[in-house]
Amino acid sequence: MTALSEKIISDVVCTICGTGCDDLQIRIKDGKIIEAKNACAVSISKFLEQHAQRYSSPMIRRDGELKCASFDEAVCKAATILSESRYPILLGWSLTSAEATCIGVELAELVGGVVDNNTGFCHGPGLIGAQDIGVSTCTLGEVRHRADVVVYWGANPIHAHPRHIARYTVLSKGRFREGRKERKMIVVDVRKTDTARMADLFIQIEPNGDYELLSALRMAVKGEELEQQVIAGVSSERIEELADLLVRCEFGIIFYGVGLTMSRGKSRNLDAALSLVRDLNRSTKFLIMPMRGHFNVCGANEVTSWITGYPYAVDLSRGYPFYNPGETSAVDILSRRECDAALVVSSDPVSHLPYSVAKYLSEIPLVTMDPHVTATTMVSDVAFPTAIMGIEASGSLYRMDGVVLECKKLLDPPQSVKSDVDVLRAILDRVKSLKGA
Amino acid sequence: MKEITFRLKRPLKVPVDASCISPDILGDKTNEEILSFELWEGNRKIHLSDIFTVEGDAHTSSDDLEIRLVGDMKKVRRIGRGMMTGSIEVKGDVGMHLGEEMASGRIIVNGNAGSWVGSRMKGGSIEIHGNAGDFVGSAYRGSRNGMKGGSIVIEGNAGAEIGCWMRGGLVRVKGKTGTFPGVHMSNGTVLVEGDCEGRAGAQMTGGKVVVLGSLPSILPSFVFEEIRDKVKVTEEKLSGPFYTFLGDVNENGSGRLSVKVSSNPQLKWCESYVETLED
Amino acid sequence: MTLVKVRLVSGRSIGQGKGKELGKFSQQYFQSVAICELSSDDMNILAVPEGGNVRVKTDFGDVVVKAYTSKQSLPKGIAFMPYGPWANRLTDPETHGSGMPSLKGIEAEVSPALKEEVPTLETLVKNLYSEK
Amino acid sequence: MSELLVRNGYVYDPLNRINGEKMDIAIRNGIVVDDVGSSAKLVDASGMIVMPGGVDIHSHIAGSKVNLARMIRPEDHERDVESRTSITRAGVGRSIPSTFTTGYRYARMGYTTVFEPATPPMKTRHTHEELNDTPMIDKGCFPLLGNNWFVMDYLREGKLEECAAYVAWMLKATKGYAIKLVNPGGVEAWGWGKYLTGLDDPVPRFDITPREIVRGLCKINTYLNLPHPIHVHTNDLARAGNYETTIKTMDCVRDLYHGGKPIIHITHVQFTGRSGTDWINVASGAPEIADYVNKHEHVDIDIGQIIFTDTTTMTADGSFQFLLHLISGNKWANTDVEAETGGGIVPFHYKKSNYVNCIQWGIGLELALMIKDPWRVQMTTDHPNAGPFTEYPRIIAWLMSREARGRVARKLNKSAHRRLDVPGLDREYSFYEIAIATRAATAKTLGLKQKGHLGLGADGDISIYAIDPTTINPSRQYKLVRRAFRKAVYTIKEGKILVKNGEVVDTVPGKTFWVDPKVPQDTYEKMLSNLERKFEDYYTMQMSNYPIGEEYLLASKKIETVAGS
Repeated sequence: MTALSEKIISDVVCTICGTGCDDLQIRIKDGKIIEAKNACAVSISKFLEQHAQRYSSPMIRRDGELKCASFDEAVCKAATILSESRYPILLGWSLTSAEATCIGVELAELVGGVVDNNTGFCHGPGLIGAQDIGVSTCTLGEVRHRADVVVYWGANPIHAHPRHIARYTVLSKGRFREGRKERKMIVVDVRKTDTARMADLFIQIEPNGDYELLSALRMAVKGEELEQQVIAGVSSERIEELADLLVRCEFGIIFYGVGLTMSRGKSRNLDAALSLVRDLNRSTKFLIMPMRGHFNVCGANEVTSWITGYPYAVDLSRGYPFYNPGETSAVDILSRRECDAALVVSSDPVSHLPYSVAKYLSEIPLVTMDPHVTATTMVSDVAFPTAIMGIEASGSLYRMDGVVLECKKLLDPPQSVKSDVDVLRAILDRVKSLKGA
Repeated sequence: MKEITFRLKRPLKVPVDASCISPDILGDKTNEEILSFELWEGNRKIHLSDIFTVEGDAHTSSDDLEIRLVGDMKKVRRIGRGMMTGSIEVKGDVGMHLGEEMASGRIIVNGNAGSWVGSRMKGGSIEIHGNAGDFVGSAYRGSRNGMKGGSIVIEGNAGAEIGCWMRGGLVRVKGKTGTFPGVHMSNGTVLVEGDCEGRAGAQMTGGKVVVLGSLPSILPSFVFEEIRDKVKVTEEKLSGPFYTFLGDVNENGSGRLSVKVSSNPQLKWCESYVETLED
Repeated sequence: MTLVKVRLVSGRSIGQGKGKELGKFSQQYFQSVAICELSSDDMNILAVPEGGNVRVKTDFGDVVVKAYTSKQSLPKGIAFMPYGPWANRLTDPETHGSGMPSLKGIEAEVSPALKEEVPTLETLVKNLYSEK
Repeated sequence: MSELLVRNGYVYDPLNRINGEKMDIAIRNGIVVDDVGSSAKLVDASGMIVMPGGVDIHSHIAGSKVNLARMIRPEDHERDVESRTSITRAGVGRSIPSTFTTGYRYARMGYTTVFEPATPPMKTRHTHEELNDTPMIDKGCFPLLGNNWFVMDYLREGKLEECAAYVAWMLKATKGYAIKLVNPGGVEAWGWGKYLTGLDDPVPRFDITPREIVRGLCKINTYLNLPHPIHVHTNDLARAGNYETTIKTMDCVRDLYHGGKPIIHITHVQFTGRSGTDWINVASGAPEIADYVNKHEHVDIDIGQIIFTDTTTMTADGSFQFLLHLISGNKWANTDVEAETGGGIVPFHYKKSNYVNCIQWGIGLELALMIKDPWRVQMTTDHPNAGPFTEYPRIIAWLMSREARGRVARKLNKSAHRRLDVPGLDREYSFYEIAIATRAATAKTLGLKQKGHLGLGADGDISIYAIDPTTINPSRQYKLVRRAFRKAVYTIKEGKILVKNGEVVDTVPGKTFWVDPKVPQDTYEKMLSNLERKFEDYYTMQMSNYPIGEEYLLASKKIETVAGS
């Protein structure tokens, strides 16, 4: 390759959110990405600025400070921490490849730990809901081709999934739908978000009122009269109007965001939403899909399920898989201060979890793997710099509808930086030899 | 009646699975045999003797055995699992899944209990002289077999989703409860004597939820039935008056939710429906 | 002292998303995440200028951030903070047995704190997490 | 060079017409050979049955639908777990076992080859990721093509050769093995929440009928010389009286048959073998179907036998699954896939007290007992739809023993018992016929030349069961039979001992079979330019990201065919 080489790679898969855009055109010059066509604003930041706040050497904490160490030393230290632990937790897996998660689950088996992904604090409630009710869902192209009613509930795709609306829903053109004019867009949110401004119908709901609104909506869909005039800040007339739209559509879908999964009721909000959608299928075609945030959190669920039977929060401490969110989920284990070591892969729980939980994580032996310096890597005992999945490492990801996409490697990672797969395999092999000894 | 006392020797950090602590399993065993029982502490197999000392004598039939546990056992899970006879008394806090799938016998806790007390319980009685966590008398994820029989009495408060997918028996909380008592229940009774945070009886198809304290609102999927003077809970007649509702209509349910009138002035709107009925 | 009671909602924003990709310690991340958006009514009551510092306090902690009038039509009594280390000083770890902490609709108080500084992420990490 | 000699077993190898002869089987480097040297590892099979490794033609073990079922059924797994050992991985079992456990459990029963019969092409990368994690067995998957937009467009336009080129592209792109049709046209209708009835309802907005789709793909299958005939889950699975549709589906390709191997495989016929007009008077249509199969050589079937247990139903037939949800009140999942197919999941408990379930039980057995040619009626449970694959030994016992069937029949719902023919059927399978139904016939219809037999050149896949056929009377001692087939004494895969006395002692990853048909270059290019033009209109992914590279399969085994030759 010449020094001034320039190349364009097309059909690149974006590794930001669960939308899974795979039509990016990346221009590389002199080993740097200089353009990302078709990418959204968030994606452009990622592709063009991936060099920001990287570190290149494994680090080990010595005398209270993180200091550079050799890869072997770091692997040895990480393996020791994990195999000595009586109840380690292996957390993250949403911003890495499915292949890495496969190794992660085996590592959890081997060290007798809990393997959990970010699902617990994003869309876990949807999975728990589906375990009670089931779920009527589809791939995103079904929506593009057929949907005449699209509901975004507690989701703000304009900010969180910037190309979702144009690629798959109201602004897209499908085989049986011309585009915006043939689709109704409904938004339910506590704020009039930028997404809500696009809507044909915006329902502003009181914070934490989702369950009540969903119950009322189910009543209205069944044709039952509502005794209460105002429910969750919404008038019964408005609820009936909404129900009427849902029942009379030809093909409808609800996309829900963490606005629904995190508000009071959590999994029961989804229980109600999934039930509503199921009920609607008696009179029309209706589906529902979570707006998965991290680009491969769906993949973490899939991998964990096919190996252990359960999508997240899997406790392998007794040698076999055991699942009980609330008991075996990361936030609960950390807030009860039960685990005695942790491995965090491509995730920043210290920034993203409630303070008391994050604080405990900083108190126990902690191994981290992340391309960037984060609050979590700063408090770790062993930190591995890793290649950025989808830019510097290949691997497969599952977008929000479960369609698998294969990411290409576009660039070499910084010198001596390895992929998640390579680091995890090294740790796994070291643990195997420790256990075998 | 013979007694055996387990005293915790050291503080626990990681979860301990102690489903072997039940009269059915320990009855007729020598203390030596008991101390060599295996249990899980996190990912290590340990013996009962590693964390407990034992006093007394269990060398009797299970029916006659009373197990006493002393210490902070917040991390100890599944005590009394599937027990069919005898009794367990705990001085101190206990962990999750106390009396899971219990069929008969008695468990008393002088302290607090974790979540999933009496999950899938079939019979017998559990008394907690303290608070309990979430999912008292409930099913586990994906299954519909919540508590089927027996009684659980919590003297203090309990958390969310008590009596989840419950099919029979009684859960009685003398203090406050979180949201969703009796969610998806099909039979049996949930009695909340204190305040409830809301959404009582959500998606119930049958059975009874009674709230004596305040309940912020009634779900829109419950229809007002009448004002009743008294409500019967097992043998006891609780005096009201009570607003009674039928639901959950969304599940074509025939469950009954009764809420004490005097604690709930915010539900006065129901009374307009009484007049309509009388017209 | 002036004070407004709000229900605090946390969530994603495009600024938070972009800032995250530029690095958690970047200026952009700090500027787009160490903030609290309020309704114009609540901003008027607090009498702080756009970008003025406020203290947000809940049962679980408190933190100083910059206040802005929301561009997303927040009703009075609702405050919004993007996900991140600042919002997480304030959230409730209780999961009600669901695995999900309580991050939405938390009761909070907002008061002016013009003389106090907004902590950087480094400060938060250094001061608030235990020394290893 | 590794050599193995299985000595002194009673060998059942129907493809080579060996019926319980006492003989040795020699394997060198994984292949059956004439003889091996004196240093070969010896396996003593004296007093035991030796068969080729089991070959399952239809078992839902991997892919997005199976995995969604795992995710939403924690209650299915919790009581059936496998702990990690020094050899095996941890996992869960019952009706939707985790991938590693699936491999181990098949191997313990002496199965060495299993086909996943329904993969949504767009999600097949997922299917292969799971198959890669399913050890012990060779495998493959059938892409769903009966509701595919390109297929329906081409067939409507009468462009058969271009459609064949497209199917060839699809098999290569998905690393698929056979053409699968599920409720042809009907799943597209279900995309709108609508139902089709029979073979001649037009598919909404496509102006084509199920009959035309079945015939078109059948012609293409023959033209491409694919190893397995079209694999069809017929229309109307949700309706009472659907046996007529099953027969009509068989009959609609009769004129396309010109001798040789059957040209259509109808799967899990139990589910589409009901007569009657509603759920109240439902009865067995097995005698009529058996009569048709007995008179026509162009068709073979598998039964999809019901087991009375709690299981998980899952098919690409979304409309049927919704109906089952309405009937049972159980949780329901639906997964439609753009431009291709659909899918649904409902947990279901088959009960002896339930009239319809009992009729279903009877239909499966009646098919197995009334169809005379054992090569054309194969044993499946449509795992996990009619019951988990781990229950196969129970079916083997029912087939081999009238008494075993009678014991169940006596406990059936009374009016179902009265209306079924099963209790009166005398036929009892021999071990030779069991070997046909579970290995030889399935391998033959799959076109796997090196599987299902122990002749020279066959893969050294062998199962050994603790039954002495010279002393046992399976008709009476069916419990012994059942027990023996649950746990193979040995399962040998390509000359390697994987299972000993029912326990896994070694593991292998297993190969993935797929088919690469060659079509004339000009037709292929014409098809490709059409595909490139329309791909982005039909799909939400880029065409270049759709095909799965061969390097993606852990161990790829390509089978090449040439169109028209």
